[in-house]
Amino acid sequence: MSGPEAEFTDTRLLGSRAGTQSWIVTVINKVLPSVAAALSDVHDGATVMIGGFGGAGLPVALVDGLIGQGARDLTIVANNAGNGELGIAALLKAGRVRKVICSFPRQTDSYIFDALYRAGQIELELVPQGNLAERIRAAGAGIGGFFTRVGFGTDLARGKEVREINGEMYVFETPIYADFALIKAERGDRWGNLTYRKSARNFGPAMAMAGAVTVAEVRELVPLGGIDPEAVITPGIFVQRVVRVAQEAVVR
Amino acid sequence: MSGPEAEFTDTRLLGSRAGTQSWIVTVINKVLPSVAAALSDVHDGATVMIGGFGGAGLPVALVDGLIGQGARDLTIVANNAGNGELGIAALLKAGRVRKVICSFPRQTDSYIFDALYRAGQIELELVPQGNLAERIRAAGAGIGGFFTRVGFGTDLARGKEVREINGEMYVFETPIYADFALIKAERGDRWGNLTYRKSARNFGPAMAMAGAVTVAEVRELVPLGGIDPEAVITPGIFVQRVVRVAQEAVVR
Amino acid sequence: MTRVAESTAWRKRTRDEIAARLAEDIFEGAYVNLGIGMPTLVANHVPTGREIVLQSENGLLGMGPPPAPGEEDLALVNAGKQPVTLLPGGAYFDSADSFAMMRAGHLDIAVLGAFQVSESGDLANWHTGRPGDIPAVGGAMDLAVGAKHTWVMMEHFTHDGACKLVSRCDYPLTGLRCVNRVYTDLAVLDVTVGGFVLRDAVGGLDAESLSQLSGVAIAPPHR
Amino acid sequence: MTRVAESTAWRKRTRDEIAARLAEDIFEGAYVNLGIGMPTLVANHVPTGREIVLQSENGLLGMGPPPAPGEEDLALVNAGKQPVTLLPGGAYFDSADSFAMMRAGHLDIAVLGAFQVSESGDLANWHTGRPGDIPAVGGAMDLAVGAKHTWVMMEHFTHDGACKLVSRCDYPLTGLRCVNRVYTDLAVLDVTVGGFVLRDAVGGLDAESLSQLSGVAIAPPHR
Repeated sequence: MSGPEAEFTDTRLLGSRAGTQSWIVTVINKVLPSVAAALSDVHDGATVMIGGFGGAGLPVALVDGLIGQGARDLTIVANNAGNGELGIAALLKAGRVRKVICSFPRQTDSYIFDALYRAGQIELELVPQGNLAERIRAAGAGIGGFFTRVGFGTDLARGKEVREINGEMYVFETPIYADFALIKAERGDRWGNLTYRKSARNFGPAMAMAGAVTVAEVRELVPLGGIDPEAVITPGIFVQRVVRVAQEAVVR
Repeated sequence: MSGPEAEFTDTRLLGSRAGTQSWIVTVINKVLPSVAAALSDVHDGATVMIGGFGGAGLPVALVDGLIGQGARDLTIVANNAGNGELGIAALLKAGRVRKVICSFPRQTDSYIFDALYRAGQIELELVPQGNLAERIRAAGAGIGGFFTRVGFGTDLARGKEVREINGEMYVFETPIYADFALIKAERGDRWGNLTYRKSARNFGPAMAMAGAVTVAEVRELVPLGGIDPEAVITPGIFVQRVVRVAQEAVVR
Repeated sequence: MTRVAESTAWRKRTRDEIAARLAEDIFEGAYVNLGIGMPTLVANHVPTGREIVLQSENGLLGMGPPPAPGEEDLALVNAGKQPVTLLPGGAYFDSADSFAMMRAGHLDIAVLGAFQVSESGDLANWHTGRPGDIPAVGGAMDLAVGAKHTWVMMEHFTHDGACKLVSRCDYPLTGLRCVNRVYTDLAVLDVTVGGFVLRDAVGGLDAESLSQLSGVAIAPPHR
Repeated sequence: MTRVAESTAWRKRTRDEIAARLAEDIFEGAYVNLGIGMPTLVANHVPTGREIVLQSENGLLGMGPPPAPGEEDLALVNAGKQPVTLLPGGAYFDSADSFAMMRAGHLDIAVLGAFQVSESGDLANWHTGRPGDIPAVGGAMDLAVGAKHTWVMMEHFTHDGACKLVSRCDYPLTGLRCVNRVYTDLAVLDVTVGGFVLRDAVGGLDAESLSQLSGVAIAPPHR
């Protein structure tokens, strides 16, 4: 191996302090050498969150890796349900997905999802986008459920518990947990600290909190301390695995 | 007026675009010239959040301003209940506070609160710190209430609704709203965007969301665009008033 | 539903004219979310020199105009996934924070398109309800009930002549009693506890004639 | 409560020795919150070369040692409001995010002091319950039930000789069934569904003698 990963993955011998003898230091290292290594244990039936708002923030390399990895019967939690033939659409086309939990499956060229849905070959749980974000955060924050005004009196709240609070009607919503959260970040370090790029941040931070195993593909790996501690958006405690993805795949 | 505030407060004539004649532009300007101006409308009986964890992040100038302003019968929401003779302790000593909602009133020199509490002259709602933060955030995020495991079976959950969720026992907690949130930030601009300094960030961001009127004292005012949009911690939408406080008052 | 002939005596407002009429009413300093579709036009008509702040559900405040050709950044898009820019003073944040500001009344105005608006302020804009149509809601329900003011911008009639102002929505609802004002190609109406109240209409129309055309009660402007 | 004489045949562990014994058990890469008071000592005893990450409830990950004299920053303190430093790789965040990580099992280990720990794992550490005492809870309840593992570090007996391991707490509770392990000056014990189980004790003590001293059932180590 060569390139930036080597710095993070090839050694646990960190050298010596000035004036002392060298010793072995075991260090926290969440950087994995490949997408395949980062996804090797995704099991059939897993719930997998996938970041992104359309193509912005979509972890393209991880989604491709998930297709290659082969896990089936997945529940996907994402804002959209894919478009064209790449990304989430390709995962759907490969027949790996049992259910999608999302806010906006209908897009200009979401024909793969559309066809599966019309054929009754995929289950859809449609969630208002704010409820989606808040339910994901709830899972990551230890909240057992919460009341929101959003959705009250609509088809999307049908069958849900309602409650009047201070004269307004609220609906009870529950956390959405995930076995894996796959997200895309801009910069990462070996502790898993992340920054994002512009509006590609979107669902990344909340999904990182909710995933039992959060895998981040990053454009750039930096040494520890290479991210300003004031500007860390996702602290490393929420991230279990980091993979550098050199190529910027383009998916709209 | 002179100094940095002038840039933000003295004019609504912003000059001309190159090649065109000048015109009057009304601009959003949340910067006020003084603490007194920023607090003029705090009413008797108001609920006032005050940021800070001990002295870190405590908006000393705003608390002093509140004492000078004279509002009475206040409910204070803060992590602590003051210590020594300054800050929140001075507000308490001045007899302005009816009730404190906080997680940790007992400190090494919290004798002013202690005496009032023992004399039955102040009401205390003691809240686990995470419930305090989450209840404040709930108010700012439109959540009508939420279930948490924290506090179940303890005196601090006495009388509260409980519910079993997935085999675990949860307690129902409600939002804490405030008429005013007084917080301290490091850097601010005329739109109210804020950054914080190190662990002085603590309750500032959540309180900014929960306050009907959020007033931030900042160490430094910068022109619009002077804060990296990736590093804004509190977006201006949550902030109604900004005051520059030149002197760094020291309260432990 | 009341159906009307396409030919009329009054001149309908164009989409840009509706946008301009609505933009007039956006007050100085307002935080505004413009929904996908027609509402997006409003950004082009904000009166010169009036500073407002546009929010986009995907995590932007201070959204600016589309970039120059070649300057597009796939990581900087609006709710319609079109490339945009960020103004000085803008900020990025995550979806949970974005919807917190949308859902708790921090936004002053949400401008949304609609299939139907009822006289009690119910909004239908997310799903036709037709079998086979793919439902998609996005942030519509959050905006409808979350913003301080929910303004609808839409054509007065559907392509086949049905009035979109109704006494009761028959499309699936987005939110109950959430619309405060409606801007159409014929009129601007407030939605009050007493139903639709006209603010202004295109030349030749008054509350009575508009009410007759629309098939719902529309009260004359309050003086 | 069982009371014992202060003079004993076995040598008690010092506070630093308890801290060192506990630090031995903190695994590589653990995210750890050290409560106010005695638990703070643990930071001084993490084995050389073992990298762990300390969290502080007031919004720090990657907390480092106290600064050199004169380098203190009032904006960079720990949960006890004492000046600290931040290590490379550290991060600042707000209280809501901080408690999210504490309350949802993201922290591996919370180390807390205690007045009492019951054989079912109930913890009492926030309030004496005495009239006139000012109650203060801080983050204790959040940590007790939120961390993956809650370890208590305390003296085995109170100053007046009462054992702090009890069958049932009589101080106000911090959390129910939340303590996984207890480190005292006499022993290390797991708290299991079957009650206290000894892991190791200072020389001269076995489960039986410790149980007798403590007045609660303590099972011998599982082999």
